[in-house]
Amino acid sequence: MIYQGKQKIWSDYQKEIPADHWFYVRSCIRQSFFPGSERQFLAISRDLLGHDIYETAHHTTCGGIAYHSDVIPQETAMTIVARQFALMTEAGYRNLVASCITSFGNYTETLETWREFPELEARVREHLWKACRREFEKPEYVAHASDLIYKYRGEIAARAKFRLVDKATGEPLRVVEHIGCHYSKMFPHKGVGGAEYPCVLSGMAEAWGGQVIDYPERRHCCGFGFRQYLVKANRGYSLSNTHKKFESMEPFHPDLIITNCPGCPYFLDRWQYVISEQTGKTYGRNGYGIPVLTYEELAGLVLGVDPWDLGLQIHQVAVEPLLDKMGVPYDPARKYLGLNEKEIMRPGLPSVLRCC
Amino acid sequence: MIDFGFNLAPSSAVNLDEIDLSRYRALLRMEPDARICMGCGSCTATCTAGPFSGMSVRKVLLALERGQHVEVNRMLEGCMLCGKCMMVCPRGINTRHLILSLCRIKQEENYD
Amino acid sequence: MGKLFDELARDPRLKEGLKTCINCGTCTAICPAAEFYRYDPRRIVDTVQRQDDAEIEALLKSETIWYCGECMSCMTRCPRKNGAGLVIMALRHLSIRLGYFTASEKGRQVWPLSKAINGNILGYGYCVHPATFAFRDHPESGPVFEWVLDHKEEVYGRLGANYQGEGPGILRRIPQEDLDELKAIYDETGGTERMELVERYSRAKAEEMGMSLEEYTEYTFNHCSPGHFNHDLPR
Amino acid sequence: MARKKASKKTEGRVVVIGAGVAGLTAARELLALGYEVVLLEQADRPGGHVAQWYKLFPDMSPTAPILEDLLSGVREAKLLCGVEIASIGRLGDGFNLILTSGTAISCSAVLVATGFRLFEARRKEEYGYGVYDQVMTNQDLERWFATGQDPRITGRDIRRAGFVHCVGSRDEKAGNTQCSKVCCITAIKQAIELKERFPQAEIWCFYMDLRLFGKKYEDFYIHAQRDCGIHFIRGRVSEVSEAIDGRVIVKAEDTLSGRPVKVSLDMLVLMSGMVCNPGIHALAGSLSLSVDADGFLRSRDNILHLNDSGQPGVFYAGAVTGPKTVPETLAEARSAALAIHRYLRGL
Repeated sequence: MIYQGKQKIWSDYQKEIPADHWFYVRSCIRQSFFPGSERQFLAISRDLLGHDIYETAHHTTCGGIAYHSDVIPQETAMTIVARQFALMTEAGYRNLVASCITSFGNYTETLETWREFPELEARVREHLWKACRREFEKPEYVAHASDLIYKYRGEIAARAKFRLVDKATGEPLRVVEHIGCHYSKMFPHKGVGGAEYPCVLSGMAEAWGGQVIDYPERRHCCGFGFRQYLVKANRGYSLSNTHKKFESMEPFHPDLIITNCPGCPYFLDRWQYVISEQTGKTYGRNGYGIPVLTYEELAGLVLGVDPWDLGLQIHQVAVEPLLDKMGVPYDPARKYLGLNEKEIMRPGLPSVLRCC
Repeated sequence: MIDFGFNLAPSSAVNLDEIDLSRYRALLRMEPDARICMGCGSCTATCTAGPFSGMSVRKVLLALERGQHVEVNRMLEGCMLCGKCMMVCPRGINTRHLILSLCRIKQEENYD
Repeated sequence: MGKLFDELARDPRLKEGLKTCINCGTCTAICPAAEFYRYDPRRIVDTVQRQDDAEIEALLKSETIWYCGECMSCMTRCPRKNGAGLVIMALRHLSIRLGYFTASEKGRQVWPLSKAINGNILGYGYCVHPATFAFRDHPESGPVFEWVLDHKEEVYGRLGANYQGEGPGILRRIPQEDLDELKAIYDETGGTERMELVERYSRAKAEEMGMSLEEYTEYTFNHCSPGHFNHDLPR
Repeated sequence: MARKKASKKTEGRVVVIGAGVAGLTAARELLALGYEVVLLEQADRPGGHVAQWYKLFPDMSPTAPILEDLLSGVREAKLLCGVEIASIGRLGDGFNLILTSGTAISCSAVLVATGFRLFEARRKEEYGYGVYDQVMTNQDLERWFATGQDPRITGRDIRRAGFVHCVGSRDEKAGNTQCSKVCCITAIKQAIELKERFPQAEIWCFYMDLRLFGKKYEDFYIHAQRDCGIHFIRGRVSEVSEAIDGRVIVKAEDTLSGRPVKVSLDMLVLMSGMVCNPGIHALAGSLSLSVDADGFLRSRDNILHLNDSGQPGVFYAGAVTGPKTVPETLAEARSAALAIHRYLRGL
């Protein structure tokens, strides 16, 4: 591997990302499965770094999952997107940051399609006016939330309480990055570092002390495939694609996986559980899995946020081996407590995958 | 075991690192011309049996080179050895002889 | 040029996704679906570009157009700037519009998808929501998530969510006026019409298959016949 | 009988831009026709791409004697290497050039023989040139044939190798939609040579179409198949990655069977195509030469007037107008000399 070669490619795909004044839109999947990540995004950008990130109660889904599951027409999806733009315009913002990669791709695809087919934009404007009596300006900048954390990575590193380093050996942790397909595969210039060697996540991992692994199936999809997961009969597709990735990364012994897509961390986490149940195989050491984190969760750990406030307890793969390596303190007794430290039951244990 | 309602699926990708080429090599020793097929499909187009049996000399050679022996055997059974393919091959491969050699290899190794 | 092709050609996604294909196979080589399903995007694009109506109709009624995961990995690599995934989206759109989707097992899954996702969007403002995420349908979500679902208010609350609350925040209740706007968008842009069309054709198909709509929903969601995946590939 | 040297009455001075095989050949013919020739070369030695090549198809001719022969024919020309043109413009019936060194040259006709540049393989990011250690280009391999020096090969036992055709050719994304014409046969030539050096090696060529149009090319192809056992897979490589042992993994579709294939290789050679020399566009601007959609210069037409730029006194030879083989380039260079002769004679 020639690291300088990658740097040269990265320099071709630098994306302009304003630091401040963003209109924030949430993610269907991340709210449900990684709520702590969205909380952490705002905690870092607003509270820690003092940036202006605005959220309105009135925004909704972008319709991306429905669009890619082919259950709404393109114009419906575009008009939902246009409504988000209208809310942004009404709030006085020009930059839109999406928590979700599918959304980011959906916003980008919509804008690019309108550029090619202006008549479609005109029709969507008409639809939005008729349906909602709203008008909009197109955003000046569209970013994914990981673009912002990438931009802030140095500031986060400067405030780091922990680093991605094995405390016992002093060696950097081995990090696998997994980029959501719709981040830059459709429009390589819209992503930091392009489509083949994106550096949005590897940049964070390196800034925080980790060593990024480039394994053969790095670029392969996690296998969400929208209808291929949402319909139970199709899930073999999703499972098999993740399995292929794990088989490929296994010889590199990664300490953790970092992701920027809503679905990917769910699949890379849960399919490890299913693979262990079906085949008896686990990919971490001592019967554990490989922890899969969102970039905000990782940033939170680096900044010293309590792992259970980040929501790491709602991953199926145990994160404790990673916390131990980094030297992050945690209280096992608090892991599965409810609101206000209330005692609630503990989850059951899988039969193969080792959990804490 | 939990029934999730779905399973791992096998990959369709042919991994050239893992395929068994012993049979292909055995054929090459008898029929060096097997190598010079350029995949034009003339043999398949003229084959009398092909439309009914799925036989195709082009595909037999390709399957052999990709290590797909069950497929090769299946197609071989569909050949009537009429030799029409031999007449149309632009590279002059003696396809009939080639098929016979392949059948001999198959017989000797008793592949199923 | 056939009528079905003309219909397809009107879709912006076809215009973007298919200029001229040279059958090089770059798309299939890295396609996640081509690896595990009996699927070859190159052949689909080639069939479409041949513009033969009979072949396109067969495609619209086939299983194969439903195998794509719309990851769009094909778009990155195509040397002709095509997007097989976009061609698939245009084909699926037409297959649904013409009611051909019920002709295939994978096509029939449009019904449970439409019901669940559109139900979530119009009811909760999001495509996915814990309130409708049933562990029974998602055993793979694991014992930890089963525990989350059993203690939604507690767990989401601890993680800073505004679960079903007023104002902004994670998993807030979307105000009714906003849900009304989404419904108005659906009505205006053909979303509602699409849902009704999918339901109409699916009801008819359920009847033909001798099932109630509930049984049909359950069946199309769960049932996978042999032959879709690569279990019987040439060896 | 020694050919009588044309009388030294200077019938005009011709500036030949580019001292690759096109420029050298044309210069030789122009000298024979009695013209004074000034050969300008940007690099510090003449010979262009051929000087960096080891052997040429279809006869596996070593390049050194060919170049020697070409150079021996231009001893009477004024050869200026390591020079660049600062400006060029018309002056009366002829032209005036000023080099960056300050030297001014006037002439009656200009022959543009600036050739091509190899496509920058790094730009096909998915193939990992400059990122994955064992990925190289056709030019790198040719240099290894000539010098035996390349860390990717030297001291290794190459057991498995691959060639990727059409790298930066027939590729809209790479900005080059045209076929580079010589890569198919070059890949076969290099595969055969590699097989000669490593007789145990398994070699795969990944192609979209095999365009083997020239004399003896088909023989080469059959030789590669029958005698060298080189495998040909019809499918464009989609992705290259690196395994933990440093080998490269190549993925393509075997389009003849409709199945994805993958293979691990000790080395992978990218057949970089030809693109127009980018420096030519400034010159084209100064002389009002038209540039084609493919970035190469446009001849007056592509049948009768290949050498004719459409601008009086400005002529073309070789790959400046598009990808060419060496014999085609040489033939074009000779015909360019005649075209210049006719022009200067007012024929």
